[in-house]
Amino acid sequence: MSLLAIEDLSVRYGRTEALRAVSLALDAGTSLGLVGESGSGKTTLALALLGLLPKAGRVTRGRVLIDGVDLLTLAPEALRRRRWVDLAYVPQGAMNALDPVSDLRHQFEATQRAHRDGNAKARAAELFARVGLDESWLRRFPHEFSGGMRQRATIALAMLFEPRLLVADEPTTGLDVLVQRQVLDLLREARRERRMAMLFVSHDIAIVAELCERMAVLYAGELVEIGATADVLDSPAHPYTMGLRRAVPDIRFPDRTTLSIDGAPPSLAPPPKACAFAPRCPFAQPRCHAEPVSARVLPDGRHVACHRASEAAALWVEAQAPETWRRAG
Amino acid sequence: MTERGLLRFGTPSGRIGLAMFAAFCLVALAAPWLLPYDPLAINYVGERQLARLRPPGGAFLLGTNYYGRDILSQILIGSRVSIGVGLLSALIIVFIGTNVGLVAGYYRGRIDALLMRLTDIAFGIPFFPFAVLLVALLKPSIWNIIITISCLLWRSVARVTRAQVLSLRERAFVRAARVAGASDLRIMYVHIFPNILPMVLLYVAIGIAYAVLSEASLSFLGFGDPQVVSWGSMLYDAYTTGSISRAWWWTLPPGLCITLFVISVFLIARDWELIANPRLAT
Amino acid sequence: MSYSRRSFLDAFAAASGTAVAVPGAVALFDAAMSRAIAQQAPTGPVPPLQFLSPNWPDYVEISRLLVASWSKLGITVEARQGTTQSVLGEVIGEHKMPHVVGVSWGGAPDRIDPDYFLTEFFHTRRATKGGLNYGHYRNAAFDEIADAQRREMDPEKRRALVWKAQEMLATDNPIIVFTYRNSTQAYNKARFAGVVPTLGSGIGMSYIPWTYYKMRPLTSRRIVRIANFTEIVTLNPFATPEIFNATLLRWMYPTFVTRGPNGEIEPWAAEKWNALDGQTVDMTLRAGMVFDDGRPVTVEDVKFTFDYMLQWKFPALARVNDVLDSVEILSPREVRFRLKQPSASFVPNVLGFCFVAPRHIWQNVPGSSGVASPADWPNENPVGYGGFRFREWRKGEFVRLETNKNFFLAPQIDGAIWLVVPNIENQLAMMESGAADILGWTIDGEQAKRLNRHPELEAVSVPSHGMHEARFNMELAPVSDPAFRLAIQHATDRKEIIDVVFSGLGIDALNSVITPANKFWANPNVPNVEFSIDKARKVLADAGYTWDGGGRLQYPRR
Amino acid sequence: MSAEAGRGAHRLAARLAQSLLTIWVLVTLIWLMFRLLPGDPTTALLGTGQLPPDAIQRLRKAWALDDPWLVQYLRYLANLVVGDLGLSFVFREPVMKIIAPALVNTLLLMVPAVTISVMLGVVLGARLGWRRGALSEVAGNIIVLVLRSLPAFWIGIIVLVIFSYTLGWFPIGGIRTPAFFPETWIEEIPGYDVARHLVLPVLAAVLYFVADPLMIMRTAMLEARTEDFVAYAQARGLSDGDVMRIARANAMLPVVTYVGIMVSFAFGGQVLLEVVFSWPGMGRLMVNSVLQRDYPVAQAAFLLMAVLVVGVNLAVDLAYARLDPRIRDD
Repeated sequence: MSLLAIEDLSVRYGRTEALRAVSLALDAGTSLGLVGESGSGKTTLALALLGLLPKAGRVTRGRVLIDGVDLLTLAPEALRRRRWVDLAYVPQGAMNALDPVSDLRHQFEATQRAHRDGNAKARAAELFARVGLDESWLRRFPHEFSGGMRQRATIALAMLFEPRLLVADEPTTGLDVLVQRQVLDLLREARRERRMAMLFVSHDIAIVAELCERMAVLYAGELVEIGATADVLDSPAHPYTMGLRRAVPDIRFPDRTTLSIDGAPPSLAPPPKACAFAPRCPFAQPRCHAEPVSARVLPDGRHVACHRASEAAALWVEAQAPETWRRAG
Repeated sequence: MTERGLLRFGTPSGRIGLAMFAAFCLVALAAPWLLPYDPLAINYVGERQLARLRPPGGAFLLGTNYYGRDILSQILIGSRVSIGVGLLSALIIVFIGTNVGLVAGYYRGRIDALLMRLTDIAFGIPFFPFAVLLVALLKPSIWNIIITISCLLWRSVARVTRAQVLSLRERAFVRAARVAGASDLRIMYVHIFPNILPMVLLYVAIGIAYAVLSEASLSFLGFGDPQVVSWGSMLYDAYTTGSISRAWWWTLPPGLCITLFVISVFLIARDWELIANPRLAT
Repeated sequence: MSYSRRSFLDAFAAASGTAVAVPGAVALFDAAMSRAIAQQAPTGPVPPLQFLSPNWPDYVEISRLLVASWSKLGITVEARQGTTQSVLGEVIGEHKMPHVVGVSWGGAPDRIDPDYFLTEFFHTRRATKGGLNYGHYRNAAFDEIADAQRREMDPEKRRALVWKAQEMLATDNPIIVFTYRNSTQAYNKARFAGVVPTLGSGIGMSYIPWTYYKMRPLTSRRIVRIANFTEIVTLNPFATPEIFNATLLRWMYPTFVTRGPNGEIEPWAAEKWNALDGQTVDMTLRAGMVFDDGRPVTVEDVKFTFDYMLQWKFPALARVNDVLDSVEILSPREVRFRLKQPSASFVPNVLGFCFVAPRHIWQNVPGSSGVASPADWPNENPVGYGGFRFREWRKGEFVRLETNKNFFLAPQIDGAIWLVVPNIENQLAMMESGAADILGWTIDGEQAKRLNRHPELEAVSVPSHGMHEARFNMELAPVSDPAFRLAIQHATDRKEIIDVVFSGLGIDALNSVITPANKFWANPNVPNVEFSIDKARKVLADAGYTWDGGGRLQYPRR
Repeated sequence: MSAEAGRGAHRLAARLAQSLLTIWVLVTLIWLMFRLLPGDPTTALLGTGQLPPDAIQRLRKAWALDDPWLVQYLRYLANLVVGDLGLSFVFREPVMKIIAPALVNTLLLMVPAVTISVMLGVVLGARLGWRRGALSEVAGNIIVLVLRSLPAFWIGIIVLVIFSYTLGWFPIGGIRTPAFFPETWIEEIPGYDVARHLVLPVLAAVLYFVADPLMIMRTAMLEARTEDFVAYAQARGLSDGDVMRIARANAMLPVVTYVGIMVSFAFGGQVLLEVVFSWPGMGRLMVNSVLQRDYPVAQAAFLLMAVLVVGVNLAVDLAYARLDPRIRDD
């Protein structure tokens, strides 16, 4: 049984159906990258998983299983006890995630006290060392930390109970490249040492490619493609993934021009009935506009939500040509 | 509750507030024709027996006060002064405050420093003690109360308006207007002012509340105009004749009217606050 | 006058018409009331009558009643109130006065003698700024009689003169006396017995404190708690500007003579006195009186005190400088007072007000105490010789006095505490809850009825010589016309004022400046002015006044 | 001195200078007001009839009321700087001797009242802003609304009538029972009598003061809940109470700044409550001295209130820095 199993998860904000019937699984010790444009629902998925949906958001269907236990139906106290022990979280905006009016040591102690006894100060110092922060910084306040240092602090805090699953929501956004590198190394090292599973949410395919064994692509609240990172990147099966792939410069083909996908994601209030990508898809057929899509399993185990999934390889060749994308829609 | 909806209908509590406020204003306007008795007339029961401190019921719906005057009539006619002073003071407060804020925020530089220094001084003055000083030294009259309230309470409107104008003047539409050759006055009053209107109306409401409370308090201390009946002066009469604890029908109504009227104003103010600061609506 | 919308708007307009311009209590009236000496007879409609009074609750009500009844003569009456300060300042201080000004006077001991109300209120000498004849009633014949009665030592002859003066005032009508409001206090008869009703002081006021000398404690509570409005401002008897402060200090520094319960003069710190002729009075000091520090009270102290007053000319004791020439010691217990001019009121108003100050203390004041005049010396622990001795004074809270058992008339209670309770509501509640035993100020009928409902409390109402009056401005039309003033008298319903404002606890003043309760001096055959609007209108008609179509009063055509 | 401290000191000096300027303008304003308007200290004595006119003139000269205004003003300023507030016209004693006990009484009432109100405001406001949609929120809003709309003196009267006149649990007014002879052991406790007199005025004052801090705290709490660090705290599995306390610590900042403004309004309520409860504080003293045209005392009382308001605002600035580390450094 996999560590994390999300089944048929749907989330609605008022009339907007931000997430529709998303299912994915994550085994212990493995990592899954979650990519998509902003507004694709990737952060909503992470928050729903952690039970941190804002007041306006509601889970309308689906289950989130950790070791087979559905977090959504768990009693608050039971959920609270699992938090940070089973699954920890590195927030996107580390800038104001830390409580501005208390120092780091205090924030460590509060988290330690919430779960079990232990010498929080020593543990904090050890974790700070692991993330390359001097112990003296424990007495300082969040506003005294730089962006990168603050992100490292949150990572250290996430490691407090050696959680089995770490959810990282675009931890490197807003950091300069050098600091990004340090943060990514930290995450990779943390995973390897502790065999910790990781769900890495990002809009940057390059980072996911480097860090995650498997990758899932979200578009307009639907999971369009999920599979091994290598497969998804080398031979994308879903036209949207192809578009993404062509939008990223590839070191192997320096002179290839990057393409952009015309149009914009559809409104999700109410959400489209058929394939959400159809209006922008260069390979769309009448069927795509009419019939809802269900995920098909490819020989290499990938799941693709596309009527023409079987012709993926051919379509990918055609997608290489820039003019294909000009006549789309 | 979307902002547009808010503008047209307001929140349920806002609508209740508006209804109460309208009711009070209507009563105030129609008071002279609603009076069961002459508020200042001494009423008698039977031949020569003074109707002094009679509890509610019978001929006097809300009973009579120490001097045999009908309390319901005094409440009705009193509403004119209390509400009149409230509205008038609030309008003056907001007029001064908004203009000071506009000029200071828009022109900045020396004018801003001068006006803001003036505002700081106004903030340094403890309001009510100063009001007592001014009214006691002048003569007891409603106009002195209005002057006293207005010449101090404009300070908070000025400071908030200035802050908003400072941010608004940097906005694109203001720069566009200036480039289009609009005069300073036009920019201030045609372009900037409408944007701070919700906040200004919020302070009109708060101004009315404070003005009504101040008038009642000053009248209660005996600085009101004795010839004019107001809710505050009714409580002053009750207090100086030592009837507070016995004549509940004389003490409760004026106090309740003041409180209910101020509540209605605060309810309306909350709606304006939501419009001025939508984020609170979550 | 029905409370029509128009009249309210007028009140609103009247109020708004004032203060918006330069602040100034009676500024509006200045314009209208310039004191034109020779005014040619006015014609046309009679202008609105301006009535000014302090914003004391009773006068607010009286003004409302007067506006109602006087308007029935076809005139509009505008009543306006000012703070105590602004009215006293403008009217008494500057003699700036509208048509009519209403003020009330307390029942102080030195106003029982007729000289006070006659001379201070109506003598031409007092028609100058700061004087109490702010109505500017100038009548040489009246001045002559007023001065004569001052000098007349024979009581019978003096009374004839005083009666004559009252008759002149009754015909000239410079003043309307509404009522002599009773002095009413309540006391806890379960705890104390033997209260003494006294003219002007009632049973509880400090003016003439027979109650506090005669009352007997019935329970273990031997210190009486008195709830009073005002508080004292000084413990220095030479500097007491105000009557409550002055009379309370006289509990520690007793005066030479005092007033009995019905106002007759009685010996107090003096055993007896003898007026040889109008200008010399011999007085015998009471034997055995001792200061609180054990030193005997001697004639040397008496002479020292009067010389001290003559030397420093204390404002609060100006009456001594007015009349006293010198003091001479005749024997170890007798002194002789030589007066500048014969004064019938010397005994009641000077010997009834002055006291003995211990020479061994006051002789070195101001001395090194760095105070400009003795009046500024705080006298923090006063050394007196009276029935009560000073214990403690907490400003704004209370003054505590302790009984002096070896005073010749030793009080039976152990002490008295004057509580400062500035609102009537709390005073009544303290009486009902037992926190206070007796009231030190006056209450009115309704409040008395409320306290009488409690079995252990009893309210006693005693006539007083303090009056509620209104003064006419003798130099301002239409009130300068005697006929108009008489009409106003007829249009004043004194009975209603007493019933409504004082709930019956007051004597109808019968238009006399001396209260009928002051039996010896009050002139019984002063013609009373009956309340009748018809009579009032007849008086106006006889004087040539007419009414226009709208019922508005017109001046007589010359 | 490090740059940081230098900058802080400079900012403090500027604030102090501005406060002094404000106070100087107030002093002049009040001084002028008394002179411009009718009546002077001797007026009060006219009515008593004790003082014939010439005696009044002697008094005016003794109190130097006839000196040219400018001389009086400069003399007043000179004395003020030295701390000599002059002699009270009514009590003929140094003003400081009269003001000092009145100030103590005022603070005796105001300090507990303001402290309790702020604490109550923070705790209840936090709870109100935290539990969304609960019935308690609706009730809380109604209570805040009513409390903000009640006139201060009316609260005083109602409290007095209920707890003192009717139930008799507490004394009727004033600050102590004169000649108080403690019988039971409770009454032996020092200050018991004053405490008993203090209960009702403080209760009324808290009812009057608590509304604003409560409302500000609730609004600040509503905003704090949406902050990222609250979600992050929840994510870390902290208990609901711990999370609320974190939000509350951040939401408290606007309430602290409000205390400065609150004190200036507090004096208003204070004047009214002192009159209703016969509390011999500065508020009542000021009203009485204004009525008696006792310039020095009225001016001093008002000046002291203004200085206290300015002082508290300064203290609030400093406290704010200590509470919010972000401010402490700049």
